[in-house]
Parts: sequence; structure tokens; C-alpha cells
Amino acid sequence: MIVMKNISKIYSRGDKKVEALRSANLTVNQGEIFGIVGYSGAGKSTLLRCINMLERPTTGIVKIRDMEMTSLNDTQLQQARRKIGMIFQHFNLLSSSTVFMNVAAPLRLTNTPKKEIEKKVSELLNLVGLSEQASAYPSQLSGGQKQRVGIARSLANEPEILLCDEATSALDPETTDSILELLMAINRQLNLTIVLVTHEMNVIKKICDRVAVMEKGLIIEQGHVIDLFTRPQTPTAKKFISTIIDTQLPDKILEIVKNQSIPGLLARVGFVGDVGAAPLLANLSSQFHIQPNILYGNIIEVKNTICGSLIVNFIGQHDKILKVIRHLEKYGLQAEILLDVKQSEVITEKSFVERISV
Amino acid sequence: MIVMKNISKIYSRGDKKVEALRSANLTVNQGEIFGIVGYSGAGKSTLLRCINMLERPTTGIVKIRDMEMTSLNDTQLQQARRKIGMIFQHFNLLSSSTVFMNVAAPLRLTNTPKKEIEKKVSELLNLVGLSEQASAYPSQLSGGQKQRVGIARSLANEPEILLCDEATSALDPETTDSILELLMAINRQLNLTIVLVTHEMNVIKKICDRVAVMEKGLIIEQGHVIDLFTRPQTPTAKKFISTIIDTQLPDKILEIVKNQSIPGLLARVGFVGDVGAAPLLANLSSQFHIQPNILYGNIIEVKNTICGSLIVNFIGQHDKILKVIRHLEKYGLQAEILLDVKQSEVITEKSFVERISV
Amino acid sequence: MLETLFIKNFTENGELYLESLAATLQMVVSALIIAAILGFLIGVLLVITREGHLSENAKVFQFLNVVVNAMRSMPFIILMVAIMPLTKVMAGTTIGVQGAIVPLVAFSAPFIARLTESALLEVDPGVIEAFKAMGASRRQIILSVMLKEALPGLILALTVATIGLVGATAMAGVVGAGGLGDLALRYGYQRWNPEVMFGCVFIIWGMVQGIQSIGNYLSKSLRRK
Amino acid sequence: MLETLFIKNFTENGELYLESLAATLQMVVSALIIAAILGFLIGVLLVITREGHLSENAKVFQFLNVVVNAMRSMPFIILMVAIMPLTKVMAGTTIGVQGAIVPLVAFSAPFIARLTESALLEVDPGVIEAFKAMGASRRQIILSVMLKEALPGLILALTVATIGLVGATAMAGVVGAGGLGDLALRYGYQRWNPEVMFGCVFIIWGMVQGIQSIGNYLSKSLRRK
Amino acid sequence: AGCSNSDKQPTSGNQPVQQRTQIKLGVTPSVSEEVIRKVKEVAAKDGLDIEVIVFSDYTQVNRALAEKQLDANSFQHTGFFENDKKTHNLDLVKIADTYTLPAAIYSKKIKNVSELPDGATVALAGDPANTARGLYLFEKAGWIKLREGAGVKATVRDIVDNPKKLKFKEMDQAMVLPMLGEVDAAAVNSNFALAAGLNPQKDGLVAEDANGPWVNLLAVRTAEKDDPVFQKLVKAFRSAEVKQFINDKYKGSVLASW
Ligand SMILES: Nc1ncnc2c1ncn2[C@@H]1O[C@H](COP(=O)(O)OP(=O)(O)OP(=O)(O)O)[C@@H](O)[C@H]1O
Ligand SMILES: Nc1ncnc2c1ncn2[C@@H]1O[C@H](COP(=O)(O)OP(=O)(O)OP(=O)(O)O)[C@@H](O)[C@H]1O
Ligand SMILES: [Mg+2]
Ligand SMILES: [Mg+2]
Repeated sequence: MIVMKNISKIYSRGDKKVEALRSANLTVNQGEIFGIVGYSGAGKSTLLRCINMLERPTTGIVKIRDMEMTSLNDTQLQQARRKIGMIFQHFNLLSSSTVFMNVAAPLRLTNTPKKEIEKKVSELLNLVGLSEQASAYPSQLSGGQKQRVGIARSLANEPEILLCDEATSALDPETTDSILELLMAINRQLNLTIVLVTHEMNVIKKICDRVAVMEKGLIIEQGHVIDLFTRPQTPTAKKFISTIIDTQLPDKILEIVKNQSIPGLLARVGFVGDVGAAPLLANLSSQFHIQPNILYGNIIEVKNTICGSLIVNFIGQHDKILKVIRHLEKYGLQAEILLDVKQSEVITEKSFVERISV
Repeated sequence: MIVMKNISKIYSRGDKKVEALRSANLTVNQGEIFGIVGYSGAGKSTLLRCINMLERPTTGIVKIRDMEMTSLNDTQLQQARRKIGMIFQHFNLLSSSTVFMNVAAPLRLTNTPKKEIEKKVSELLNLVGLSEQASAYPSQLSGGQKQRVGIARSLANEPEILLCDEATSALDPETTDSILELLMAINRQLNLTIVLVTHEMNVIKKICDRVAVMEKGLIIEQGHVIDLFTRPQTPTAKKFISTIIDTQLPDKILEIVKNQSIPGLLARVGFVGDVGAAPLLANLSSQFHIQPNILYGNIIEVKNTICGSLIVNFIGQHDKILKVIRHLEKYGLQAEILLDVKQSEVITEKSFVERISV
Repeated sequence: MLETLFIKNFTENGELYLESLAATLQMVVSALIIAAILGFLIGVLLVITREGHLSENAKVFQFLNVVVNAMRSMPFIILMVAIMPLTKVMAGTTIGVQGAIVPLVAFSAPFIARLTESALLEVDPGVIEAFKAMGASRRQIILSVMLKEALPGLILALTVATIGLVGATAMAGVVGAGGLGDLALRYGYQRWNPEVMFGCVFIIWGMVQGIQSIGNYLSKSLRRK
Repeated sequence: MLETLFIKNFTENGELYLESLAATLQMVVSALIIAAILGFLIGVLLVITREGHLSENAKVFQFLNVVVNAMRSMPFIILMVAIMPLTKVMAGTTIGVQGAIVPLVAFSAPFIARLTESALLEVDPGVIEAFKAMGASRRQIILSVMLKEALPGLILALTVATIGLVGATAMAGVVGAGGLGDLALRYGYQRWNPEVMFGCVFIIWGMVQGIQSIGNYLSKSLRRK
Repeated sequence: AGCSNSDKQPTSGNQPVQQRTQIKLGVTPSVSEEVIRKVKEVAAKDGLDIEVIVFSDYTQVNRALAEKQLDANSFQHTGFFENDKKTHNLDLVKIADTYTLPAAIYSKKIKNVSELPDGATVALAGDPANTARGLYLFEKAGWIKLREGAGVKATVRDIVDNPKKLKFKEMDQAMVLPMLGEVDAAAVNSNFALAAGLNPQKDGLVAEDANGPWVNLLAVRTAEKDDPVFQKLVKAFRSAEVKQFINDKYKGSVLASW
């Protein structure tokens, strides 16, 4: 659906050149919800803006279906853009128009009949929870309300592709959820393709199929969301994941473990999908006489797949525990030994923390 | 430190009156980091802006130390404001000034010597990771970079109170963390009082001492963060908490449980602090011959306190399980029975989900 | 005292004032309508043909820039003479109120163009971008975004221009068009008749005050920032 | 052909042009400096005394509004006559270049005030708020926020006003101030010396073009939106 | 700007000659306008309808007449008329002399022309109809010498001798008198002197002769000079009533030439 090849974008700032994008490559399939994450200034917005030519890439090719965006003339580009909705990081609303008129704008561009506009806009305002604000002006809205106007506007002309730049960053969780559900519904019903820049892993987790991680103008990691969540390759990806799967063992717990006198091993146990990790763990005690104490961790649902990451203190003899870990791995879990509890004193605090952090 | 009494604020929009605040009461102590959460449009920004009189409350009193802000004259208000930093939801940077000059602005207002300004600003830019952007103009920055300029600016004149309106909403987790650490450091070292509007529970969890939940212009819940996380009183609070302690059992897991033939009880087990919940659970199997299977849940650290919420499937006879639960409660855990696994078929899907959701 | 003087002045010279007021109004209104349309048009072109804007075109920009400057360089009377052949063709006459309108347009339009240009340059580029992204045509962006967003500024610009035009009509007496300004000059200034002079200035001031008030009011009630 | 005509014209009438150019420059520069300062001041006051602004004050606003309108109502020549006593006190004379400067200021300042007002009204209220929150004094907000943020607009306004002032100097001939515009009118137009007329217009156009180019350049390079 | 199709103008000029009862007549403000309004009254009794169009500047009136936008004009003296005809190549002709407005030198500083100090500043009107008059007055006062044959087109550039090193301020004719206090002496047209209550004969240091080249006139297009309508006009103008009006109103500052 969307193919971006070797996209680079160089801004000049005074006489300094800023490389916002350096040969980025991206393919988004039809009907997919594609997430882009990355640190502030990584080039996410720039990449997104290259898709609909708001920013002309310095080099590289952008194709949507088989249309080469970079080579379209003005009229063709206008036609192409009418099928692409966009939600802006800074909203970009008409300050002189009411909420209603802002949402109606894309419809008015295509001379939609007035009746239809009214119907469609009321519907959208209802969906984003702004029916009461229909006649307010943007300056009379709260931050989140403005963002919702932008969202409603981007959906008004039923686009085939939706580009979202931090579409929910100013929204509370409830509103975010309802917007995400709305996007998923449209995605399913109308086969809408969505490219979504965000820094909220909750958003990625809830709706994205695939995700790309950007850093310094490059796409450094790309793949299915589950893979990113369970096997992040780069430190950046790990950092992002850690916001919802927090596997950095807190000092508090560390202390408890250190003061423990019984021998054991501290390990991170990860699992994905319906492997029934919990029963497996629970059965260890009767099967192997090893007590698995879950000290810390999360089990979450990533787009219909359960995945978890737990810090487990296995109490018992080392050889037995190793057997247990083999056993777990046989069932598809990943286990990583972090610490020998009895020997913890010999490991310096620093290297210790390093070892147990994922 | 900050006392707000019976604050109401009525905007007029055309001939409609909008009650943005309806008799809100708030007390923030010296040196405290105080969070305000609430749905979009709840009145959070308005409340924050009433603290430094950017918005004059329609009724009510605002006191900072024993100074009544509402009755200050212009000069006094200016003096008072010099000790209050503010980070705006929409950044509000000088578009005609470089990043450096934007951050230097508060210092220049007080005629700080040039040398000192240079030192201070470089320091701040370094802290927010914008040293390289010092000579860029706001329009040349990414969203998150703009926000960081706003943060640096608000800290420039070493305020005693910092008002943050969604200060990290455009920031990636890494940058957010470093900003939050910075704020905590200043809070500890200089006894800075921080009032922080956000919709990210991660932020609340990481740095806030107390928190208020707003809805429709009212403060509907207020208290220590741990209490909010462990015993949220209102649906709004619960919704916010659920973004990081997700206790809404996914359908996937539900199915597994329903297809299980062994008798048992599904329960939510919550714990706070160093109760050693994990070993307790782990020991059940040997002590009571009850297998606790952790199906879902999170254990997180909320400002130095471990707290968790786990959905546990206790496998065994009901009477034994009830004994177990008593046992757990004795040790300070909370347990709530959600479902009789063997009888799950008689409970309708809907009421079932309702019951298991917190 | 002063009041009775005023009343005397206005009753005595009533017809004179009325006639001149009519001439002024006729000139201002006709010239304004045409000049505003032309000025907006040129102003829009001056903005969109700039570097990096909607229809970047250095040649058109330079051409318009030079023409507007050239017209603004000529003292009104010389401008009047310079375009007389055009006036003759367009208005059928070069004297009287009819003959004054074309030169007044030629005087006001470039001025309105410059003010329009200034106002349009203040429009938030982000909003223009949003409409580009929606697939709005150039015409749609100009009409529904630029002109709409700049409206409060444009109204103030038009107010300034209208008042400038009222001032310029004073010089239309050169081609025998009459009007309040001309009356003030002829009777008041040249014949040293302070009553008539101040009578005229007073009426003009009333007009100006009215125009400005309307402009301020409209601009303010449309400003939503 | 045309070129040689030009050269002949400028060498023959060289002294005349130089003298007039000097007079024009003297008038424009002196009047501009004073008018800009006054105009900025009044423009700022017209903004900050508005309802809901920095120093809301209906009386001051109304007073300035009326005065500015009154001054803009008077045809330049009448304004010149009306303020003659003031001119005498301030400039020591009412004739010549010296005597023309005060009226030119009185003509330009209200105009600059209006343009300043328009430009300042475009400043983002959010930024003003941010500085209020920092505890900036009114003076600091005006200087470091409003004037700074509106600078690109203010420069264009000043450009428009300067060119208007160049136009107005043509009328300063009324009090014997001379200048290019006056030369164009008296020698060129009234005595039908097309060469001189177009020579003058050409020089003025050169000035105007220069002023506009500088204005455009500065405004553009300062615009950071 | 010659317009060959100017016949289509909606003036009364294209009616059959005998039936013309209406003319458009151009004037400039002040005396010429005031006199013509009286003439209009008189002519009305004779069935002649005069539409008066006031031009606040001299430069357009002859041209408007030549282009048939007017039928006659009355605002200028002979010197200006002859010169304007030549420069703009206008086919116009005088049909009658009207009156003279003698200009004079006035001063608030000196009582006699010989008292004028060296380096003095003198003011005069800068427009083509009046500059030469001022300069010739200065020559008559013995202050300067003009180039031989400079005539009605004379400007300060035609001064060949300026022994007193006088500085000349050319200004709007209406401004000269109000500025009298600013300069050492000034040449002022009598319609302005009149308004200020000055009489050229009594108050002026040097005054023009009553019948120099500065006598005013009625002008029409050459082709129509024999149109009987203009005889009616001349008759009305040079009537006793008008003369009476002039004498009463201007008390000797304007001299009727009939
Ligand atoms: N100037 C105004 N005029 C009219 N209504 C306003 C104005 N400013 C805010 N409001 C309304 O007041 C209510 C509270 O706004 P506020 O900005 O305080 O919300 P918020 O809690 O900060 O929301 P968000 O999280 O979306 O920023 C909203 O419904 C908003 O529409
Ligand atoms: N117009 C511009 N001129 C110069 N540099 C620019 C411009 N726009 C963006 N940049 C730079 O390009 C880089 C990438 O910017 P971009 O907006 O794509 O970042 P982002 O990933 O969207 O960040 P954020 O999450 O903070 O919004 C940044 O370093 C920014 O400073
Ligand atoms: Mg971005
Ligand atoms: Mg808000």
C-alpha cells in the first residue's frame, strides 16, 4: 500500500544541515495499522509528512498503491490527498471556524450536500464526544478537545489512509480508548490503512499490527508488535517496551531478595500467547519441589495475544532449578537467569543491576 | 503552601455559560509533588491557571503561603509570579526567539548578568537534551523538542512552585523519565512544590505524592497516590489506574478458565508495600495444597512502594480456598472472589465481565 | 455658544455640505468596492507567489511588486494624469466624480494590496498545511483558509484603506469632482473660511470615526484567537 | 534611445534633482523617525488599553481612537494649517523643509499607529500569557513579547508607512519645502515638462522599490513561523 | 491625450447650434467661482443654463475644455492661457476679457522695497499661473533681474541677477499670505489678500498694473467661438449686474475690465 524507499530529508538551519531522515525504508500493507515510535526528534513526524508530500523528501521514492507520490502534478496530488486523512501533532485547526465547521471542512472541499455534511459531522462529533462543543471556537476548547476536533476532521471524508501524528497524546485514557476503538472499527469495516506516530506504548499495544522504531532519522527496528514486545532488539525498543512491561527490578525487591537466606535463583521468565504460563509455574512446586515466587512483572494483552514478563525467585537447589528452567523452555517460555541469590553479595551493586535489567 | 477554596470559573461561549470549575477545593503542601488527573475537558488546565491568576476565578479564594493571590495588585502579582514556574500545554514559546533566548527569557526579565544567563541556560539545555538546538527557532523543532524548551524555560529562574500542564505529553518514555528525574531532584534539593496536570498514570506513579481526580469541574477524589492506586473510589480513578494496573481480564484468559474442569475460584489479589506477597502465594501450595495460578496482572512500583494486582486462579476445594483467602488477608493482602470456576457457565458473559473488572 | 455656531454653520451651508458629502460618498463607495477587489487580488498574488508559498513564481511576484511600488511612488495628481487615457476609456470622462473614481482606484488598490499582503502573511502556516493535506485546491486554500483566517486583520486593513481613500478624495478636486475634502480646501483653506473648513473636517471626522468603529467592531468580533 | 534620453535628462537637470532628492530625504528621514516612535507608542496604547488586554482602559482607548481618527480625517493640507501654531513652536518655522516635518509627522504618526495596532493584534495571546506567568512587567511584555513577536509585521507596516510618507512629501511643497514630488508636480506636471516629471517619478520609484525590498527582506528573514 | 471620439460626450455641444441653452463651464475656486455663480444667475434670466464645475487645480481645466468635457472656462489670465495652449497644443480661443486680480508684494517686516536686507527670504506662489507674476513683481521692486523674454513661463531658474542673494520659497498660492510672518516679503495674489482684508493698492509695497498680461478671460474651443450661446454668455458676464457685484464684493481688489 505505502512504500517508502531510501527517504532522506535534510533541513537547513542557518548554515547547519539537519538530517531529519537518513535513508528510511518502510512498507505498510493495505488494511494494516502501523505504528512508528522513537525518541523525540527522531524524525517520526517528518517521515509521516513525507507520505502525503507535505514534506518533499530530499531523496527517495514514496509510492502509494502504485502511484509515485513524488512525481505527481498538483491536481493529481490533490486527488491523492483527498483519500488520505491526517491528524496533526499541533492540531492545525481553523481558529476562525467553529468546531462544526472545522470538521465539515474536508466535506465542503468536495462540495458534499449540506444535509449530508450535517449528518456526517454530527455523527463524528458524537463519536469523539464533542456534540456539545459544536458551536465553540478552538480557542475555547481544552487541549484534548482540540485534538478530538482534529481527529474528527481527519475522518470526515472517509479516507483510505489515515496518518496520525500523536493523535491521542493529549487525551485521557478513557477518551484514548474510545478513539482507538473507533479507529479499529473503521480499520476493520472499511479496510482503512493507518500509520500512527506515537510515544505511548499503550496505543501501540492496543491497536497496532506492526511497528517501526526510529532513531536519529533511521528505522532501526521493524516488525510485528508481539515480536517487538517480547523480543525487542534495540535498547530504544526495550526502553519503550519497559513503559508497559516493567522488568527493571525495583531496589525494594532487590533488598528482600538479598536478605533471603534460602538458596535460589532469580530469573526473568517471559511468555507469549496461550502457553498457559501460569499453571506451568504453579505446578512446579508439586512437580519439582521448587517454589517459584513471582516478585515483579506484568502480564498484558497485546492485540489479542497474552504476553508476560515476570521476575521469578525460584527457591531451591540450583541443579533442580536449572531442570525447571529447561522444563519451562520446553513449553515455549523464555527464561533468563539473573542472579544467584546465595552469591548475591559477591556481585557488585552496579553489575548486578545491569545484569538484571533487560 | 497552595490553598484553593471553592474555586468556580464560568466561561461564556456565545450566550451559553460553560462551568469549567464548580467549587473546587485543593490544598498542596510545601515540597509536595501533586498530580491532577481527569478526562479531557474536566477543568484541569483551568484549575492550574487559577493558581497563578492567569485565569481569575469567578468565585473563590487562592492562597499561596499566606498571600491571597486574588487580592494582589499588579506589582505584587508580578513579584509572586516570578517564583512560580509554568509549563504550558501548548508550549507558548516566542516564535521569534531561538531556543536559547526562549529559555533565557525569565532570567532576562530579572536582569540576570549575561555570564550567569549563559551558564544557567546551557546547563538547562543540557538537562533537557537540547544543547545542539540552542540556536534553532521553535518552528524548526519537533513537538517534543518544543515541549522541552518550555520545561527548561519554566525552571530557569529557580521557582519555588512549578505548575505543569501536560509537561511530558509529547515526550517519549526515555525523555519523560529524564525530565521526571530532573523534577524529582529539584523537588528534593530545593524543596520545590510541583503541581502537575497529566493524563499519564506513569507520570503520577513515578513522581507524585498526592493526586486529585477531576471530573466536570469538580475534584471528585483526592489523596495519596498509593491509596488511589490500590483503592480507587470512583470509576474515573479506576479507569485511570487501569492504564497501568490492568485488571480487566482479557477474553483470551477467560476462555481458558471457562474450559477448565478442575474446581476452583478466580480472585483478584491486591497488595501494597513490603508484604512479601509473592512468597506468601508461593507457599500456599505446600501449606494448603492449593495451587495459585497467576493468570494476569501487574506488580509495579509506585513512588518507592511495591504494589500489585493479580488475577489468580486458585485450584482446589472452595472451603480450602476460602481459608487461603482469610490467610492472605491476615497478611495484609486484599482478595476479592470474582468467579466460581465450575459454575462459570451460569453467569452471563456481561455480568461476569462486570464482576471481574475492578 | 460653540453649539449655536455649529448649528448656524450647518444650516447656512447645508446644501453645500450635502452636495459635497454626496460626492465624497459616491467616490469613496465606488472606488472602494473596485479597489478592494483589485487590492485583495493583488495582495493574494503577492503572498502566494512568494518563495516557498502556494504558487511560488518569482517572475509574477517581481512584476507585481514593481508595479505596485511604481503606482505607490506617484504623487496622486501625477498618477491621475498618468492614467488619464485609461480613465477616459473606462469612465468615459476624466472630470467630475466619474473621472475621479478610476484614479482613486489606482491610488487605493496598490495600498490595499500591501495591507492584504501583510495580513495574509500572518496566517498560521500549519493550518494551510492541514488543508493541503486534505487535498484542497489552491483556490480553496486561499478562500477558505487564508482569507478566512486573516479576516480580522483584513477588515482592519480595509478600514485603514477606506480612511486613506476618504483622505485621497480631497485631492479629487483637481479634476472638479468636489467632495467634502475639496470643499474644505476651497472654502476653508484657500478662501480662509475656518467655519466651512472645520465644518467639513467635522463631517469627515464623523465618517472616519464611523468607519473605524465598524472596522474595530467587526474585526474584534471575528477574532477568535 | 530611451537610455540616452534618460542620461540627458539626468545630466541636464542634475542639480535640480539632487537638491530635491536631498529635501525629500531630509523630510522622510526626520519625519519617519519621529512618526515611527510616536506611532508605535500610540499603536501599543491602542492595543493594550483594549478590553481584556494588558492595561484595559476604555477612556484612554476612546480618546486615542478619536484623536487618531480626527487626524486621519483631515486632508494633509488642512492638517498642515490646523497644526501651524504647534509647528511654529516645535520647529521654529512653518515653511520650508523644517516647517514640513511637523505636519508630516502629524500625518504619518496616526497612520503608523493604526498599522502598529493591526500588527500587534496578531501576536499569539498564549505567548503573552506565558510571560505574564513569568512575572514580566507590562513594559517587558510589550517590549520583549509583543513588539518582538510582531516585528515582521511591524516592519512591513513601517514599509507601507514610509512609502506613504514619501508620497505625502509631494504635498509639502505647499509650504515651500520642495522635494522630488513637488518638483514633479510644479516643474514636471504643471509646467508640462514630462521629462522632469518622469525623472522625478523614476527616482521616487527607485526609492520606493528600495524601501520595499529592504522591508520585504527584513520581514522575511525575521519571520520564524 | 487626444480623444477623437469625444463627440459622443454628453455635453450640450453636439446639439444644433441655435438650440443650445446649456453649457458646462469650468472654474477654479475663489474669485472666478464666485463671479461665475453671479453670472449664472444673470444668464438664467436670459434662458442660458450654466453648469459650473469647480477644479481645485489649474492644470486640468483647459485640457478638459479642449477635450469637449467642458464648453467654456473662466479661471485664468492671458499669460497662463497662452502658455498652456502652446505647451499642450490646445485649440482654444479667448472670447472676452473679464477682470484683473492685481498681485502685490506685502511684508510685515519692511515698509519700503529698499529696506529688504541682503540674504532675505521671499515667498511666492509656485504654480505656473502665478510664479512669473511674483517674479516680475520682484523685478519691478528692483530686487532681481529676469532673463530677457522669460515671459509668462518665468521661473526662479530664469533669474539672471540676484544681487541681494535672496532666497526664494515657492509655495502653494493659498499658503503665501498665511506664511507672511515667516518670510521677509511675499508676492500675493489679490484674491487671497482680499480674504485677509488687504488691499493691493493700499497695503502692497509694489502692485501690478491693472492691465498687464494678467487680465483674466473667458475661453472656448476655437471651432465654436462663433456659437451664439457664447454671445449670451459674454453678455451676461459683462453685464452691469456682475460689475456691480464685483465692485461691492471685492472693493477694488478685483477690477472688472468692462
Ligand atoms: N476560553 C474559554 N471559553 C469557553 N470555554 C472554555 C474556555 N476555556 C476552556 N473552556 C471549557 O472549559 C472546560 C475545561 O477546560 P480545561 O482546558 O480546563 O480542560 P482540561 O481538563 O485541561 O482538558 P484537557 O485534558 O483536554 O486539556 C472545557 O469544557 C472547555 O471547553
Ligand atoms: N523546519 C525545520 N527546520 C530545521 N530542522 C527541523 C525542521 N523540522 C524538524 N527539524 C528537525 O528534524 C528532526 C526531526 O523532527 P521531527 O519533527 O520529525 O521529530 P519527531 O520524531 O516527530 O519528534 P517528536 O516526537 O518530538 O515530535 C528534529 O531534530 C528537528 O529539530
Ligand atoms: Mg513529531
Ligand atoms: Mg488542559
